[in-house]
Amino acid sequence: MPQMRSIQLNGEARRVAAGTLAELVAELGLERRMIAIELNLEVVPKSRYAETRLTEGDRIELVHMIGGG
Amino acid sequence: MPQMRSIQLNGEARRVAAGTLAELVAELGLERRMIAIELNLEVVPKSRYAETRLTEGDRIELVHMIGGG
Amino acid sequence: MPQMRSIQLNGEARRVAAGTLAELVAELGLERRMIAIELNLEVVPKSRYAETRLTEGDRIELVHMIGGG
Amino acid sequence: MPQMRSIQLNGEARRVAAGTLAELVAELGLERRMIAIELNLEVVPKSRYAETRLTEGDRIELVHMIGGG
Amino acid sequence: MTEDLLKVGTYTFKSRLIVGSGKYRDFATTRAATEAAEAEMITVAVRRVNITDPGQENLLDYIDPEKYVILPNTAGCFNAEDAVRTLRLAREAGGWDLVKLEVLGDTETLYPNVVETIKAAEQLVAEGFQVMVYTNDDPIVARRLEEIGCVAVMPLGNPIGSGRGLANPFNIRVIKQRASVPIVVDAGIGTASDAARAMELGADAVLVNTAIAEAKDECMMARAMRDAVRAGRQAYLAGRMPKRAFASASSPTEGYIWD
Amino acid sequence: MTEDLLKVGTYTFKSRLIVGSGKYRDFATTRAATEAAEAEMITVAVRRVNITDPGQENLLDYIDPEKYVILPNTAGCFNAEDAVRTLRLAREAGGWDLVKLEVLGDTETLYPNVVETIKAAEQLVAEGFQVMVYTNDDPIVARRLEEIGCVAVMPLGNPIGSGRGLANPFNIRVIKQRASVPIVVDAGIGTASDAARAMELGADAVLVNTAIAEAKDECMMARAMRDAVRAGRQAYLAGRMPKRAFASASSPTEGYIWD
Amino acid sequence: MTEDLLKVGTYTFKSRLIVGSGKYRDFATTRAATEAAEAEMITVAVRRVNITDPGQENLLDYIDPEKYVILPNTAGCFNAEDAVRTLRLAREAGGWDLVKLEVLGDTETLYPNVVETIKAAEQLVAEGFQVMVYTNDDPIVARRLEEIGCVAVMPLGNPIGSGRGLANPFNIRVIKQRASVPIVVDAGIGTASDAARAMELGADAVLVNTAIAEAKDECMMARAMRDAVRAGRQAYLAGRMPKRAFASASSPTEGYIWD
Amino acid sequence: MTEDLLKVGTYTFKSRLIVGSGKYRDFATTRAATEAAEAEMITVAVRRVNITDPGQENLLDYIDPEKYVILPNTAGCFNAEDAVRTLRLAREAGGWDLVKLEVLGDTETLYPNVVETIKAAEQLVAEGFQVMVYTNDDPIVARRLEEIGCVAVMPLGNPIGSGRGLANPFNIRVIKQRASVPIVVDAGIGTASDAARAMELGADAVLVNTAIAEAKDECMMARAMRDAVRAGRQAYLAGRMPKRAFASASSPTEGYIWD
Repeated sequence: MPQMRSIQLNGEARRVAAGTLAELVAELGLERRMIAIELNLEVVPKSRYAETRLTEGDRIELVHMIGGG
Repeated sequence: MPQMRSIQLNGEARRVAAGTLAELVAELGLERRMIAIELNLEVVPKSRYAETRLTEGDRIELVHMIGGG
Repeated sequence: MPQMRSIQLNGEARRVAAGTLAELVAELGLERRMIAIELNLEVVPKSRYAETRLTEGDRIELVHMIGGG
Repeated sequence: MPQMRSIQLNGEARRVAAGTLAELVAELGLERRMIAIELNLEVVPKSRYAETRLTEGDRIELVHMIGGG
Repeated sequence: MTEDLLKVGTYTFKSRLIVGSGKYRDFATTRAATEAAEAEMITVAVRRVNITDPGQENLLDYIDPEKYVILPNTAGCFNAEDAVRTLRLAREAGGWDLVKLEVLGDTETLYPNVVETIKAAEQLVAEGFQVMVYTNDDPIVARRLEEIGCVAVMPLGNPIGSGRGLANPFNIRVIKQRASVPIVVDAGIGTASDAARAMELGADAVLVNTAIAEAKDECMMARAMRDAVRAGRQAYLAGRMPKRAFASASSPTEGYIWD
Repeated sequence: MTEDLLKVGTYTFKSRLIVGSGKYRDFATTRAATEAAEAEMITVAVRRVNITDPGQENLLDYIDPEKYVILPNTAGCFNAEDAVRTLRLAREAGGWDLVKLEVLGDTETLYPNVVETIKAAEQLVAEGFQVMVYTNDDPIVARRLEEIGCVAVMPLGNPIGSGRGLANPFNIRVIKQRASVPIVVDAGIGTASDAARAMELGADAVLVNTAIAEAKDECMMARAMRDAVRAGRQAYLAGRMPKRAFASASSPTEGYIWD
Repeated sequence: MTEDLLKVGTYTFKSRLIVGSGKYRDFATTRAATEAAEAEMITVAVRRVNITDPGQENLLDYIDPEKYVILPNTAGCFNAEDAVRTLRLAREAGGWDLVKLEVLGDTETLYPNVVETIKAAEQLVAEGFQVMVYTNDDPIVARRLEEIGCVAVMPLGNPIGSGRGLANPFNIRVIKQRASVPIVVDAGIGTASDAARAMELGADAVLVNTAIAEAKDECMMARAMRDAVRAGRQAYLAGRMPKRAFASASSPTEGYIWD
Repeated sequence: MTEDLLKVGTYTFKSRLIVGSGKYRDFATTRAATEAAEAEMITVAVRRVNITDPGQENLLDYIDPEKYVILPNTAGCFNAEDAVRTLRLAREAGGWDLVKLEVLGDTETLYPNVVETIKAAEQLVAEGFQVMVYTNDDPIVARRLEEIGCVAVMPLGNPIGSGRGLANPFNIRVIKQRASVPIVVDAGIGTASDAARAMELGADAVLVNTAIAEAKDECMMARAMRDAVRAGRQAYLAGRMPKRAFASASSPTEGYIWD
């Protein structure tokens, strides 16, 4: 069984099974969304989601575009 | 006893004992007020109040000054 | 030879050979223009130009449309 | 005879006999004026005019108050 | 400014602030504010005496006709005839011949009905009244009223009691430039700067009522209006600076220590 | 109004009209107009003494520093360093610690360079000056200048010397509502009603120079400004009537003779 | 917007931009600009034929009366009689019964003489004309003209040819709110935004002449006016947002990455 | 007008109306109004995905990034750091390098904090962003932002969402006259005539959000804005008539029948 990690996701504590950002995105069903991810204050390019491993306590911001003026 | 007359005073029917405008003004206690009287659409000078007799059905307007812009 | 008449045309004294308004309009070459005529302060309908005789001293206003706001 | 010095006074080259700021102010007849002096970019208090010696090439700004909004 | 007097018909005034006596919470405040304004002329309305209680207090117990020029108005009249009847009564009541004519066009805007106003003005002038006339801000109508013989023309700045200031300063200025009788801006003044502005346009006086009577502190606003009228009048006489699109330095642009 | 005092830093004033000393045709007129304005504070510029003629007459021979609070300005400075140097000299010259900081952005608008102004303000406050600071009408910048420790914030109404009044009354009002130091409307006032309007918005004082110095009659305009500032201040304190879209009768709407 | 038609008397129009034909440098430009404006109604003046050269080109050689509704005006008339005579001639000339009545009060402001205007309107309506009437911005006069039977009331925004826009938007709005005939803002429009503003106030149409004829590029300005009238009309019909003293965020105020 | 293109950085647009995507009742209306406006550029905000419901509909399901230039903004950022972080994420999300920077000063006015805005602009330009920057109407600040390398400067007309139009047209004009990058009037536009006015002042484009999203009929107001921007642009290019204090007759002043 997969090991679970505790991370900060969009400001909330969360336990996730995902080992990489790619798995996290999949876990959330956001593969086809125009999103961006900031990992510990650094933006991570999509191209590196697969190789970017999650570790205990990571602080992740996962954003998208909404209506705004 | 005095004969009473029915007149229109400031738009209201009224029975008065006064036989002249002077008596009417006295009856109302307005001798020392800055007033003016219109009798049947004609202004009556104060100097003629004493000689101006009231007759049944007279239409009288009795006015004074109030606050206005 | 035609008898000449002195008339006031648009504010100016003028001697004309025309005996009728129709002849006057022709004399001025205005047959095809959108004009109107006032004869001695009365507007004359086009339909009556032919029958309307000019007499000495007539005052005629002959107008058209120009640019205006 | 006094030794003359070349200084920059209010942006202009000038030779002066004065050996101190006090002497310079006197030489200009400004003793009783509300003025201020900047010597080589440093403001010099009036109390130190007497002891402040002028040396060749000093840059002096000597100002007063004028009409202004 | 002692020599800068306001002449209206046969009357002469030092003050260029005319006040109204309406809308005050009580007569004592009316008197106090009128004194604070240092006004010399005050408008009053003509109404029926309350016959059921003829003895009740009266405005003129507080505003002394010996001390102030009383200016009876025709507020509430919507036709010439009512206005003329009203002012005949006012003249009989106090012998006042200087009057404020206003013939209204509707209750929502209280704008004048200029056709009826002209008719009433002609009648009143013929009867020897000295007519100060409330009108709109149309210079053509203003001139007509002057030609009729009105002793003062009183264009509105904005609706009576609106306090929105001067809607069309250009018209007020044009009316003034063509007038040979005093121009009094009547209606619309809401605060001191409005009064000052009216005077700067050349108005000979302003009439203020609601702006004082409805201020939180009536007497302080009355003083504010007094000072504003003086300020605007002096600014008009002093001749203001030209307006410039861009800036003009207030301090010399040379002699800097860093030049 | 005797108790309505203006406190700026450690100074207290009865007058809320600050005048400038620039642009007058001569010093005698500067003095006469300043007296007519009943001002207590007057701005001056710092410039090089004319070495070729050091004896010529000086402004302070006419404006007595014992009688007026002298407010040295930094007119003409386009960066923080020049402004700081200028005011250090001014403080040495007359011991004046209350100063008017203005760091300009260009010569056409004479609008401030707010970035350099902030820098200079920080330095001057650190050196113990009491800084009154000229700025644009941006409430965010105004608050920053107050946080730095300026003793008064002086937003512009319009370009210096333009005489166009207040371009953005809303911003002046917002600046005032948030400020705990005095707000002085500086620049743009062209006539008395502009000054009254600024005070009605809540300004604690106004600074006027060109409007007086360029009036045809300087002393009369100075009195006009004096009265206008008092008028606007009183109107502000009195609490003005509400504005209404439509009319509100000044006279009772009953008791008519034709009812 | 295809269903949003303008009905004036017995006429119906798609366009809400009425143009004048005066002041153009030549007839070709008049035609080109009128086409660019996509106008359907154009005003013309009535003048004496030049008898010394009766054959010279005529406006109607360029503006086809079959294609445009010709609106004869009474420009230059200063009394009712001249205006009536002028329009009787116009009706005879082209059979036009829809006319623009303007009786002027003076040559400097070209403001209407409302008393003479009312007199002329009564006569013309009695003679069967469909009268569109130029007037001032007084709602009381406007209503009177409607009561007389005018098919459209045309209040001025500002003096004819001044290009200063709308002096008193409040009055235009009031006139519209009370009218049951079309309100056409006539005079004062100087640029596109003025026309849009007039339409936003509820005007049913605008009449523009000088602003197009005196633009550097007449046809481009004509298109600008065409678009501005459509813009203002749609904005009026769409129902604008409320005005707010302070700000209202256009973007959600939660979900920030730094919360 | 086909050749009159708007160039912002490396982008070129036919439309000069930029729209926002905030405040709409639903995404369908956002799309419909954006199409009605014929806009080519639309602003969006960057916010956290709702993790508890990541599958919910998204704006970009309705606004196709292939069809519109997406302009990510930093709405809600009160310091440079947050703004930079936000736009780095936006660029990663959609590859968008054209961005709208706004660093706010407070929540009540939503006015910019120009000091933080300058700091953020320097950082973003250094990182290769094409920065369109929201600022106040201070020409000195506007020039500084252009010098930093911003591709467009976006001065406010009035507070965001206030709908009060242009508070200081003079400043907008000055900013434009000195700029070599496009000037976009952002914030304050409440109705069509406001947009036309902004364009007439010389603005290269306007950004509108609340005025469309809060109109009763969003799509009709979107069309009104589209037409108003075209009208104002054409009026600006056409060269307007001069303003005159007095009137200028539109019809010849000779040839009258009563001469």
